[in-house]
Amino acid sequence: MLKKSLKKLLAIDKRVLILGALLAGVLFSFGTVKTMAYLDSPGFCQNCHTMKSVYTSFVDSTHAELQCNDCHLPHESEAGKLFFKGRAGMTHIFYNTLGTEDIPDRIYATTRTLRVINKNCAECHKSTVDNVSHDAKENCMSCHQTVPHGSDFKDDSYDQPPKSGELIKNKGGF
Amino acid sequence: SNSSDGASEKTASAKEAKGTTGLSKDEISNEAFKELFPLQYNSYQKNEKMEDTKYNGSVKRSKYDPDKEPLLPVLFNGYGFALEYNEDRGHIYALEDIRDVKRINDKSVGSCYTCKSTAVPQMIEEMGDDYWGANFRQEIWPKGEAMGHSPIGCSDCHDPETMDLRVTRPSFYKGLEAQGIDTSNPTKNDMRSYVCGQCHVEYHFAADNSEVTFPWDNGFKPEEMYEYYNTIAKENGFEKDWVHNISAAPMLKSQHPEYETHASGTHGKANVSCADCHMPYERVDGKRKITSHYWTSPLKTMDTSCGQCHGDRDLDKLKDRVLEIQDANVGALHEAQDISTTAHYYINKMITSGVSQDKIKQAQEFVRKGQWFWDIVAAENSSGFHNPQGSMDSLRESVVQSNNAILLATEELVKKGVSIEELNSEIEKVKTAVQAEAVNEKKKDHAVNSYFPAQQPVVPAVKK
Amino acid sequence: SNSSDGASEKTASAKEAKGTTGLSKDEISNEAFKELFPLQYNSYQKNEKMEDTKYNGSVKRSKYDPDKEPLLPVLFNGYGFALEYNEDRGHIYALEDIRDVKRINDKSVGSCYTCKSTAVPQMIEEMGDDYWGANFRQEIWPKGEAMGHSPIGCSDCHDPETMDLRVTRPSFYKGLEAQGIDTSNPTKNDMRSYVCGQCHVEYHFAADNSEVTFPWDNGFKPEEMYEYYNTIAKENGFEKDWVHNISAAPMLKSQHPEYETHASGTHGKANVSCADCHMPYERVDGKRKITSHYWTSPLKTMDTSCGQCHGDRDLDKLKDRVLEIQDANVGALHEAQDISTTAHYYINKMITSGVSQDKIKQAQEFVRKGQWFWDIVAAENSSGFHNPQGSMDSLRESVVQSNNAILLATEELVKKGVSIEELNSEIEKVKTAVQAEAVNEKKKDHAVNSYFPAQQPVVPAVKK
Ligand code: HEC
Ligand code: HEC
Ligand code: HEC
Ligand code: HEC
Ligand code: HEC
Ligand code: HEC
Ligand code: HEC
Ligand code: HEC
Ligand code: HEC
Ligand code: HEC
Ligand code: HEC
Ligand code: HEC
Ligand code: HEC
Ligand code: HEC
Ligand SMILES: [Ca+2]
Ligand SMILES: [Ca+2]
Repeated sequence: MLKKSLKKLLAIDKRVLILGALLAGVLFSFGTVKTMAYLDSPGFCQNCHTMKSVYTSFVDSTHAELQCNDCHLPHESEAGKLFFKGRAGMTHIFYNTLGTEDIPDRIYATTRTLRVINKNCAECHKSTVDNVSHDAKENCMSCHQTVPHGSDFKDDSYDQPPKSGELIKNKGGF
Repeated sequence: SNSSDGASEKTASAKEAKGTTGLSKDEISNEAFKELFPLQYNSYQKNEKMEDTKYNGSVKRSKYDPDKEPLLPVLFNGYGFALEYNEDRGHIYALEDIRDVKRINDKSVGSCYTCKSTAVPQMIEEMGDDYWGANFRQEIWPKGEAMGHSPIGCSDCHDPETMDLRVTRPSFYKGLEAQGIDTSNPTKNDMRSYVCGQCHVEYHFAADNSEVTFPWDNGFKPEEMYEYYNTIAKENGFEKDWVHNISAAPMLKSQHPEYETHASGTHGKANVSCADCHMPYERVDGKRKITSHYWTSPLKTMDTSCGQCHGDRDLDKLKDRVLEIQDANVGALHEAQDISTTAHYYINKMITSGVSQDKIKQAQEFVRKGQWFWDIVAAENSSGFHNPQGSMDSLRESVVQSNNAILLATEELVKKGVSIEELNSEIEKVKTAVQAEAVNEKKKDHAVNSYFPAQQPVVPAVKK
Repeated sequence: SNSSDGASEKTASAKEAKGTTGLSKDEISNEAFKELFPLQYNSYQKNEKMEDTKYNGSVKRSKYDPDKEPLLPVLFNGYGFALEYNEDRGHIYALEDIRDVKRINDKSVGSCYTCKSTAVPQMIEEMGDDYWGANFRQEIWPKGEAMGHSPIGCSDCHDPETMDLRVTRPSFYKGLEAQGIDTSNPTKNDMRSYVCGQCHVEYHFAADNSEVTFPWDNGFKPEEMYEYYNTIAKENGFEKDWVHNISAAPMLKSQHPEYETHASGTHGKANVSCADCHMPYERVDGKRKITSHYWTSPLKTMDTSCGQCHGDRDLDKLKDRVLEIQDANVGALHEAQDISTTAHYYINKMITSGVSQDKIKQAQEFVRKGQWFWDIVAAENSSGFHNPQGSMDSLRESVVQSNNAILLATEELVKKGVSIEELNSEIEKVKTAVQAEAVNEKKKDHAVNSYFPAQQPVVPAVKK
């Protein structure tokens, strides 16, 4: 149910989405446990076409069992999480509605995101980090380059013969 | 994994529902694709832009320019490449540039047209092997114009009905197969390089019918292709591209071996394809993503070209690294060209001093080889980036071989009482004269004089 | 995120609570660390293992072996490196190997001890600048033994009280500072290379007091260090490491420039540190993780050494790529050494044929330079991997310079009526004789004979 309505929300007219943006805060703060769970999940994030490669590389990674937001949101407190999510959500909705011209070709994790992620890695992998000084580089991903999106932008389909007609289907927009 | 809808709204309309474009399978005009694929078509139009990078880019400048390779009019003396040779630019200019270039003359053959026009596949189909040797100006060009050719266009890489990637130049699969590579089932990743490998490769014209032929039987490395030219090609009657006007050596001209160099290099060995860097995904028209069809220096689009894979690196520093690789390469290239120049003149002096034919022949083989090993790097358009170590290795081998020629010559010349000091100073004089000449096509004339007389009285048919 | 306990069981005990080990700040014995850091200590013990890779590894084999660098007894003729020169092996053998090597003689100085023993920092503290020039066998070695030295041990890289990484050899920061690098606040990533850069670097002994000195004022590249040796070092009185016994040229010996080569190479430029590859995190003792202290070829530990960063690549193919880079490097090295050998003998012939001193000197400068450019690659222990393009560039420059010597010699020799054919065949003979000799330390004796007489009657003090 919710899935469908969200998908619709994302597909409809931009002006409606501004409304959506305003609603977003409400949605987040009143969300039931279930809503929150959904909003943390790969299913939700990958709704967005811009996420294709991060999603596909994620699903066959060692971390496929996790929720996106196990990494992408701070976990110290529920309040912090909601705040961060709210801000990121607003940014997201801005870009996908009014700001489409400004969406960068290559999406990078922001410094803020990287800080958050790094903390989450260290938290889950506390035992590893504790028993060996494991912070030689700026962040975990300087070494763990393929965790969890990094198996470059080309998924397995590139290693197979192309499917006839697929270029017409993908002629613009993915 | 439930994002199947929504997609249809983004793709255009009914035509594609069937998985075909509705275009004729023989469509060769770019404009026919415009309406169906406006995003890619517009992207293609960007190929008109002209903008240089430190060593490459797309301004039509002469390769003889002081900051490029000023000794080329000496090194290609007696051949079309000493007449006019330019930096390459966008695909969109391919027809214009071949029509105008002074390397094309009344004897030029159809083969020259092979990598410039969308009309080629069909012509080959119609004419069979007669296509290759047919006269360029008399027959091929007018025919192409009449067919409505486009410069390197959609149909060169795409099947107009399905838009599937395809290889349209038969020489490519022939070349791969000669090396034992199975071409029956290429992957999507392969195709993203194969479509480029049809044209961005070293080639020669077969002796019997002028067919465009790739020298790949032994492998893609400079030494492997050289071996091919000295064995298989010779057996098939192909000995040389031209006779050098200074050393009288039977020479090879190498040409744009991007595919071969890339395949043996850092990225090729890591399975990166040409399209990954030269056709990055880009966002156009709001939020749609397409494959860029603006083929140019990726240094202009590092964010999309390199950032996908090197997102962890500061792109400015990555660019510095590229320039560092290129600086080393170009510095070494200039040194190799200088030594090669000396070798040609030493042999000229052997000839005019009456050294034995036997010794001259040995020296000529060395100078031919020395030139091959730098030319395969100079003709490659990435200034060493596609294979930093391999290109440097080739430049190293080049100086070894050129020096063999110089050494042999020195021994014989001194025996004949020739002053090496005088010889060296005469070489400096011609080099200065060539570089001082402002008109590009006249530069070559200063490379020979009464001290270094021309060795090639009959100008052979320009084939490349 | 609830795995916080358990951790405390893994870290050792009460001592660390205070953040200190309880060891004396002057502790230099590895064994003192054993109880506190058993995992690292055990890992260190692995350095005893001996196992070869294609081009490197840790079996103590002579570098003169046919598959290594068989011409070295010619190329280092007249110097200790023509007496004995071996593949390096584990840190644990450092003291044993320097004690036994025939390059050490009664005149050897303390400086030789600098990178082999944990006693060094304290000795320098006690003796000041007298340390460097003190007699190795008479003074330094007995003193070190008495102090209870370990071969390259914990205290060389760690502060025994805090276990913080530290640089204990003063030459390193002096060298960086001479290049203008700020050493006041190194990052953790820097330190993971700095601790290695204390020893794995090119050096020479200062003319005045034999102090270990790094030639880095102009930069880390071979040409920048050569420039240093031909200017700054000369001004300070250092001209050469030895006089070559065949060409009588004043030569430089280069030594293990891993740090410099890495810093200018692929990984160094990408901020990868020595420890990332040579000391990867590893799981030991159930599931505890430590930094590996087994310094060896990372080709033996690719999973941990390379896998984290190159997780997207098939590690077998990545290894093939390494070998490909090394094959190209070693092939080119052999060619450069061969040409360098020829150059030495041509100059020997110049001397015995009475060519003018002036020309001989010019040729000697060329042969010195040519040898520097291959030796800086040969002495580097990665067979080209640490910087594929840069090492190949150096080998290229080497043949350019060696050939300059040969050319100059050829001209003069032919003028003197010398038969180049005979000369070349005599060179082949000595090369064969050197390689045919089975006893390593006798090989050098076959490099000179009545045709090529020794040029260095007085054997100078072996300094390296
Ligand atoms: C195990 C932790 C983890 C999980 C789970 C995770 N991510 Fe990430 N994500 C990261 C890291 C780390 C980066 C930064 C990557 C980098 O800089 O190389 C990142 C970056 C990104 C980026 C920025 C693009 C880029 O490549 O830098 C996007 C978008 C993204 N993640 C989306 C997602 C989505 C959608 C999901 C769920 C399907 C997800 N992530 C799950 C750790 C995670
Ligand atoms: C409505 C479509 C959409 C959805 C759904 C979506 N994103 Fe994004 N995301 C975007 C766009 C557009 C950008 C680029 C904007 C930018 O660069 O800041 C982006 C950028 C990012 C970035 C990189 C910028 C940063 O903040 O570091 C991360 C990480 C990311 N998204 C994670 C997620 C996660 C996790 C989810 C699921 C909870 C998610 N996204 C859901 C559209 C979406
Ligand atoms: C919510 C918890 C959680 C977070 C956050 C998390 N991980 Fe993990 N990680 C796991 C689990 C669970 C596994 C699987 C363990 C197993 O299979 O043994 C794992 C496995 C790994 C492994 C070993 C397998 C491999 O892929 O090499 C690495 C390395 C790793 N994680 C790194 C990271 C890094 C880096 C981050 C941050 C970008 C991170 N993790 C974030 C839970 C997490
Ligand atoms: C300097 C490189 C480097 C950095 C930085 C780094 N790691 Fe690792 N990590 C490694 C290596 C190497 C291994 C493989 C060890 C093995 O397989 O035994 C590893 C293994 C792991 C594993 C595998 C599970 C295990 O315990 O064996 C986890 C989890 C992990 N790292 C988490 C992290 C986290 C979290 C960070 C950031 C705080 C991080 N790493 C930073 C190099 C690094
Ligand atoms: C990893 C990225 C990468 C890959 C893969 C790659 N190239 Fe390049 N290419 C470059 C860079 C960088 C340059 C140098 C551009 C410059 O100097 O401005 C370049 C230059 C060129 C040029 C000259 C461009 C100009 O400005 O004149 C051509 C042509 C070219 N490449 C063709 C190819 C072909 C064909 C392939 C595949 C066989 C290929 N490249 C693979 C990055 C790449
Ligand atoms: C030199 C080769 C070449 C030429 C010429 C060329 N294309 Fe492409 N095209 C490609 C490659 C490579 C792809 C990426 C295919 C893949 O990844 O499977 C592509 C992809 C496409 C796609 C699929 C959607 C996308 O953006 O990825 C369309 C549509 C397309 N091209 C249309 C055109 C049109 C229209 C023209 C003429 C104006 C054209 N192409 C000319 C090589 C070419
Ligand atoms: C049908 C032949 C053909 C095919 C196929 C082809 N090229 Fe080209 N390419 C050329 C020619 C010819 C030129 C030079 C045009 C000129 O200078 O007039 C060129 C020029 C270029 C340039 C130089 C542009 C500049 O700015 O200097 C790049 C980059 C390039 N091609 C990349 C590619 C890539 C990548 C592919 C495959 C996706 C490809 N080409 C496929 C024939 C081809
Ligand atoms: C599809 C992925 C991909 C793309 C796109 C890509 N690279 Fe790479 N690059 C690699 C891989 C893979 C390697 C080899 C090392 C490795 O496995 O990480 C590499 C290596 C390199 C190196 C190291 C070579 C050296 O000698 O220092 C440089 C520099 C580099 N790339 C620059 C670039 C630049 C510049 C671009 C864009 C023009 C680019 N790359 C585009 C994947 C890519
Ligand atoms: C196998 C494909 C192929 C054949 C055959 C071929 N070319 Fe090209 N041509 C290219 C490619 C690729 C480029 C762009 C790369 C470059 O210029 O190095 C190019 C560039 C050019 C250019 C623009 C740059 C310059 O060199 O001034 C001209 C003009 C040209 N070709 C003329 C010719 C002529 C004349 C012949 C016949 C003798 C010929 N070509 C045969 C592939 C080919
Ligand atoms: C990216 C990985 C990497 C980095 C970083 C690196 N090395 Fe290496 N190193 C190698 C490889 C691979 C070899 C070749 C081993 C072989 O041939 O068996 C090697 C070889 C060596 C050897 C010879 C080993 C033997 O088997 O004899 C030494 C000594 C060495 N490196 C020291 C260093 C030092 C010091 C640094 C930093 C200044 C460094 N390395 C940085 C990968 C690396
Ligand atoms: C040649 C340099 C060197 C020597 C010798 C050395 N270490 Fe280390 N050690 C390191 C480096 C580098 C690290 C990683 C530190 C970092 O990443 O900040 C390290 C880390 C450690 C750590 C921290 C925990 C871990 O595993 O990362 C301990 C404990 C340690 N070493 C003990 C020893 C002991 C005990 C010895 C003697 C047996 C020793 N070390 C000898 C360089 C050295
Ligand atoms: C105090 C001097 C010193 C320091 C510090 C030092 N090394 Fe060494 N290293 C040596 C010496 C001496 C040898 C050769 C020992 C022998 O052959 O007897 C050696 C040998 C090696 C070898 C060759 C082992 C083999 O199997 O052939 C490697 C690899 C190596 N070191 C890497 C490193 C790395 C990485 C560091 C820093 C983390 C480092 N070293 C720090 C002096 C040092
Ligand atoms: C801490 C990260 C890290 C480690 C560890 C590492 N690499 Fe790399 N490697 C890189 C980076 C970064 C590059 C440069 C290209 C890029 O940015 O991806 C690179 C480039 C390369 C290349 C491309 C150079 C070429 O000319 O083909 C090869 C090969 C390579 N690495 C092999 C190895 C091997 C083998 C090891 C282990 C012995 C290793 N690497 C360890 C990060 C690393
Ligand atoms: C600046 C540090 C440094 C100085 C000073 C130094 N060495 Fe070394 N030594 C090393 C390193 C690093 C290695 C391992 C790498 C190699 O062998 O190339 C090594 C290896 C050795 C080896 C084992 C391999 C071989 O060459 O047979 C011997 C023996 C040796 N050194 C003797 C000496 C002598 C004798 C002197 C003085 C003339 C000396 N060392 C001065 C750093 C140094
Ligand atoms: Ca160009
Ligand atoms: Ca070794």
